[in-house]
Amino acid sequence: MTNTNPARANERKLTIARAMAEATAQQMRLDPTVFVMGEDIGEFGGIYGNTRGLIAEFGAERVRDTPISETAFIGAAVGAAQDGMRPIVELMFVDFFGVCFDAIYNLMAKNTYFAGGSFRVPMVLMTSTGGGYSDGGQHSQCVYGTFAHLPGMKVVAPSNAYDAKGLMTAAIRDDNPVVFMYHKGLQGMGWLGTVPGATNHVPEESYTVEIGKAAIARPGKDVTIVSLGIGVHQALEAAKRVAEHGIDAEVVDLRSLVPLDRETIRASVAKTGRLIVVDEDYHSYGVSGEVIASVVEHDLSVLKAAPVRIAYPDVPIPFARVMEQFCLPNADKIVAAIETMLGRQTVGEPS
Amino acid sequence: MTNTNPARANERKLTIARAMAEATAQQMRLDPTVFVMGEDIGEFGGIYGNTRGLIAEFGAERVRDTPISETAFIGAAVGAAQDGMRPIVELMFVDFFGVCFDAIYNLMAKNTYFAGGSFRVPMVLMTSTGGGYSDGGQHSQCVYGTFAHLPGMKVVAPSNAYDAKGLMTAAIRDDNPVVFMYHKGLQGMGWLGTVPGATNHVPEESYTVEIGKAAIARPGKDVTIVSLGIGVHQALEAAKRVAEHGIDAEVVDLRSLVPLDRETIRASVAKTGRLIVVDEDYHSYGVSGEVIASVVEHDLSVLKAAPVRIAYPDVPIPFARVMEQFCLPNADKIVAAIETMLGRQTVGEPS
Amino acid sequence: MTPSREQKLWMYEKMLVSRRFEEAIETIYLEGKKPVFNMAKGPIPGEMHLSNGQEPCAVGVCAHLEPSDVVTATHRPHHQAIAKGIDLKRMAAEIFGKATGLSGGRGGHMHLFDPAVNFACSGIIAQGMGPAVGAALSRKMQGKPGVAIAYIGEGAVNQGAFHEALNLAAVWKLPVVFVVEDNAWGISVSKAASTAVPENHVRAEAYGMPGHLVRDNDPYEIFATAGKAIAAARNGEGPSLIEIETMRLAGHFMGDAETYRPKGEKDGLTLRDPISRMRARLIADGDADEATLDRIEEAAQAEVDEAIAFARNSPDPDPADALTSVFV
Amino acid sequence: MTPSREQKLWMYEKMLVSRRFEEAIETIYLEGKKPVFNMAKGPIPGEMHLSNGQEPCAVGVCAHLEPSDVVTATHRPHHQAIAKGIDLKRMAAEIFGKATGLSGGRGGHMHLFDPAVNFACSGIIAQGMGPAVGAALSRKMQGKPGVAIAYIGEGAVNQGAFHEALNLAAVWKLPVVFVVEDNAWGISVSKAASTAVPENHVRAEAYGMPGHLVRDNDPYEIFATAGKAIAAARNGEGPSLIEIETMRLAGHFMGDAETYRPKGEKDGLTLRDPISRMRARLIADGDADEATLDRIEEAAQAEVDEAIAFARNSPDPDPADALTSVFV
Ligand SMILES: Cc1ncc(C[n+]2csc(CCOP(=O)(O)OP(=O)(O)O)c2C)c(N)n1
Ligand SMILES: Cc1ncc(C[n+]2csc(CCOP(=O)(O)OP(=O)(O)O)c2C)c(N)n1
Ligand SMILES: [Mg+2]
Ligand SMILES: [Mg+2]
Repeated sequence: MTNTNPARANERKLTIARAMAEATAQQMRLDPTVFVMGEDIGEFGGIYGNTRGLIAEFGAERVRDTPISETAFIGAAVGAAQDGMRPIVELMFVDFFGVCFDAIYNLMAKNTYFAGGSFRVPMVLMTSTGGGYSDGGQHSQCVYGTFAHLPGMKVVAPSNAYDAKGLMTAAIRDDNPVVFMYHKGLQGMGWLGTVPGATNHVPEESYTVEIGKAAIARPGKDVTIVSLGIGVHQALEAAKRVAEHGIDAEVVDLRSLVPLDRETIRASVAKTGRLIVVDEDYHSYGVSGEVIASVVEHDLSVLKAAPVRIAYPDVPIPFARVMEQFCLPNADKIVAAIETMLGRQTVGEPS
Repeated sequence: MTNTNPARANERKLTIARAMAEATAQQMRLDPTVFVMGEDIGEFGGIYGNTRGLIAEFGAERVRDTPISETAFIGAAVGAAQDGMRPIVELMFVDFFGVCFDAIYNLMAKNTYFAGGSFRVPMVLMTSTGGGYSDGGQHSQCVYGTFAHLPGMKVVAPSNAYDAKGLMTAAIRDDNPVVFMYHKGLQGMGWLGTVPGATNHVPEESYTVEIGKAAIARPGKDVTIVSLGIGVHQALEAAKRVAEHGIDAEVVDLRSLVPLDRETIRASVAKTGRLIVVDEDYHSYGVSGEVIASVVEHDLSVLKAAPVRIAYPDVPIPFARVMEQFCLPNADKIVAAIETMLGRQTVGEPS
Repeated sequence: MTPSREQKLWMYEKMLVSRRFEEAIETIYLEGKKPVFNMAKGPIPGEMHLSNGQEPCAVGVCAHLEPSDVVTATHRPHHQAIAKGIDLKRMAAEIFGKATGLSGGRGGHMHLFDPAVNFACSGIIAQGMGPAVGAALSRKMQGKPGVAIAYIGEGAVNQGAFHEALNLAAVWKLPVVFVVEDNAWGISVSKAASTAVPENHVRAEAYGMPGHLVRDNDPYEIFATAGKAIAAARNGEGPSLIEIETMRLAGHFMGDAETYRPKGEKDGLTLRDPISRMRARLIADGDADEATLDRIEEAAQAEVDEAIAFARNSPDPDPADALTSVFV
Repeated sequence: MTPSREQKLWMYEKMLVSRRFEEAIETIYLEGKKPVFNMAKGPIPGEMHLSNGQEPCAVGVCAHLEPSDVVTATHRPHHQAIAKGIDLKRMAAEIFGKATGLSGGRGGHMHLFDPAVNFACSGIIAQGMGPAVGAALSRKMQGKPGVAIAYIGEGAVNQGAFHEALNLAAVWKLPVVFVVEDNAWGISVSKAASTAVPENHVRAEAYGMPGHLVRDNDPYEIFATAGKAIAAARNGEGPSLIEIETMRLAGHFMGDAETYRPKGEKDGLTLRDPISRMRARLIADGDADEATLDRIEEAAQAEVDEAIAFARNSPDPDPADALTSVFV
């Protein structure tokens, strides 16, 4: 069953962390080949809470704490997947991908192709992304573009718990490797704070959200804001603010980077004629460039104004709060971009 | 001294491999802190010939064969660079970056920033790129976009020996880490075949080519073809072919991906009104998207037609010759794109 | 544990198939690459790593394996693939890049995959270590029988993946055996120049697992040692490391002039070619007479000829099929 | 090799500075994080890894070092930085993210860099291994004196970088000493659950280098063992590995509730707090009287207070300076 988030009177709100754990538990109950591996995902329940409760229900055989050996255990997940299991493996912070990327991009992502489809690699690599809480330059990155650039792995990045559960269920059931990138600022961990909109209604029963379909998080007609993960919430906030001044922004939540739903993006921009891309990943050679190019190579004539990107500048992520916040995308920057693009100005703000 | 390639009556032609070795030897003579490390770079002279002759002149202390431990020896290069040396380190095939990318993108590229500039990391990471000779999916990639996306390292990719020597000299003298990506199909190794245009006049004396400046490889007024490395030669070939039919293509050789010379690209497109990007790296989230976005975000009005990219499709690289050649960019594809874009057609070719 | 006469003849036959196969590949590889050697040309383009000399490592270990057991092999995989029982025709076709190849030409000689015999390999050194551990984990978790073998070169042992995988396998006590083929060279770099210990089997102690050394490329000793290690793995006693002193009779890849090798080294090796040594030994031990061995030779050659003919006569893939099989 | 009285007092003093510093940081870290703990808030946001209990590992080793020697430290670096002689005021300011910090606030507590004392660290476990080997190589090639020390946790030992770096250092016989701080935990995963051998010092044999174990967090034993290893390195005898049994008195990071730790484990540890033990021992051995130690305590506290005040009173960086120092 593929679903879109229904508005419900009687809401059952979950955090993304709990939604991920629920999807995992449901699939583990259904399918004995599903298991979880990673650092501190057992007793600890995952640094970002997404495996909480699993070890109590499924035991340490199926919820395995690993040594700090990412190359070995991600490689092992590939070997297990090829042998009939469906591993879910965690890379604690995406920033750590450098120690194990061969096992990811060159092994997990390619073996199916190298084998001409005769081997399948049904696994989920889940990993936390994002900054904003001053964790420094090796614990705050998104590197969405890095994962999305290299062929053979699907890449999803939910902005809310409903999508997180549905995408996680879809990812576990997918016969291909799926990288599940969850943003720390949306997880709903008390100790990190959370964006309220990320914690939303999640049905108890199992459902999937199709991998490769973007969502219109807010319909509008004047400008399209394309984003993913936490950027969707910043875009929604900006849309709300400019709405007070008569600007009607459409917000596209990509949800998946691979496959990329170019049709939805193009249709939205064809309607609004304006495009802003918001991306917490580095500016150059990443998501923002790809989205813009995907629109203009298809049809240049739809655009009424030059597209704009609001992305992380091409610098390592600084620790100091004032510096980091200066670099991060936020609603203010989006509002300013919309104002400039539409040649209007929010009442009461300086030019 | 910064130079641009002079046309000379009395040409001293070198392959890129020899040009790289010559630049390295010259800097090693001048500066005792320069040394070379990598797999098979000693007696063997580098799989792609770029360290040939060095061990004979400088000995095994300064031209060090390493164990197959990329994480350790690239990390060691960073430590040595911070301690006053200027290492040149080789990653034999760029495809292997996955086993050691932490030492590259998270250490080499960031320590200067993390140290607020108080440590410098003057090192060159040289690595071979590219396919076309059926070396399979783990020995044929470019991954330009992957390196260019992550901040803190300069990235260069020469298309000819003159630039290779000048960029190598500049890279060795640079106080920042520089990734030097050389395309195997241009190296001038007999056993690989080579694109003839890559082997060109190289002055004996030392000179630099500025990192971050693109070159106009061929001036033209009807369409801009932006490329790098081997793609430049394909673009030049295509330009020659369409010239016979009255189309005047300008070819921009990026030479550097970081810094990216957006001014030169924009000026060219402002002149021609049309943009084709040719890139042997994967299509999505890479170089081609970045170049297109850089143009349109700056000024949408310069384009008379939707920009086009000719890049490697988003699939792992197949071994079989017919499949690989089907995927690779080439002059035919560029000619076809030009024809379509300009609404004209080369005489005698089918539509 | 000594091999039975039948096992010896099986080992000899598989060694021969591997050798004959590579001799055929060697010849065909050079077609179209003369007078100027250009890797991109000919019926078999790309890199070519021959395993001539290393056949004992393949057969001595694989003699103990079922099709359901798992092998992850290296960039030099032909002997290992053949001993594991891979479909030789489809393997040959893959090496030729044909539509009938194991993966329809997508892989090539460093990427041979055959699910029927649970065989995989890779072009990145030590990349098979993690997957072998994972396959062993899968068997343990599913309660299915089976061991996993990870082959690795002595040069690759210095790669981080080796360390991580051995530790993980030992911590989880998994049915996996790590087999180091020590041919003394990693391309042009000698073991002495790259490895801090003279022998790699001692590294097993760092993981609390048994480490074994087999000297002199001896197929029977390999058989005996592998037999013990594999039996232990099947019995739930956990992983082991086996180091085998073997030899690289050819260059690292075809086209390698090997100027870095000390003069005379290869002459010595050729005298100890494991194929002729085994033949002599079978006769000396009374395990077979010349006629029997000639028949095995003929059968091996016929099998190879058939595979090569199959590959030659197979069609190229549809170029556009390059875009398929990325996702299943 | 036993420390002189002066060395003992130096060690005690540095241990105290480290402890007092972290106590101050601990308090300030929680400012703005109550009643709801939110890592993003307060004067010191982000993760905070305290080294309480591990001070002997820092001082016993660094007592042998000059400013020109190199240390690469871990994600838990305060004690190591202080023992190496880092500028405490600028270190404090860096941890507060101030303009006067070692890197003007770009690094934070996991990225402390001070070229004056050749100190670096990182947030990726085992990332300092390669750089320490490289610094040692640099000294050897330049003919300049100096050793490099790479600190690493017992959990990080299972990372590939450890293996590669030890092998490389041994092959090239470089003046580097690898120091494993075994606090028994890698976040919530115990050494027993992650490491195939009970003690990591035995892994030195895999690289033909000496491996030493110091039990019970004993500063004098650490001093003695490090002294030998560092002297050997300085004498051109190559690298060594030292494993130290130490203890993590706090959670992995601040905010860690440590529910995974067995009941009572921490009570036992607190009784063996190295600071109070060393104080008692100095007095018992007649190396110092109460008054002397009180004076040291006061001096340590004063140094810490001054550093914290400096950090507090320093200005925030200009936000736009985030864009500088990428390239020099
Ligand atoms: C990570 C990685 N680094 C380097 C290479 C290039 N390379 C291929 S084979 C080889 C030598 C391997 O030596 P060894 O492990 O002894 O195997 P052998 O070739 O001798 O069979 C090297 C360096 C690679 N494929 N992967
Ligand atoms: C490559 C990598 N993997 C995982 C982490 C997350 N991490 C940070 S500290 C830590 C535990 C390290 O344990 P240990 O080495 O024993 O050091 P300790 O924290 O006990 O000082 C982990 C898993 C990391 N920083 N880098
Ligand atoms: Mg070898
Ligand atoms: Mg620890």
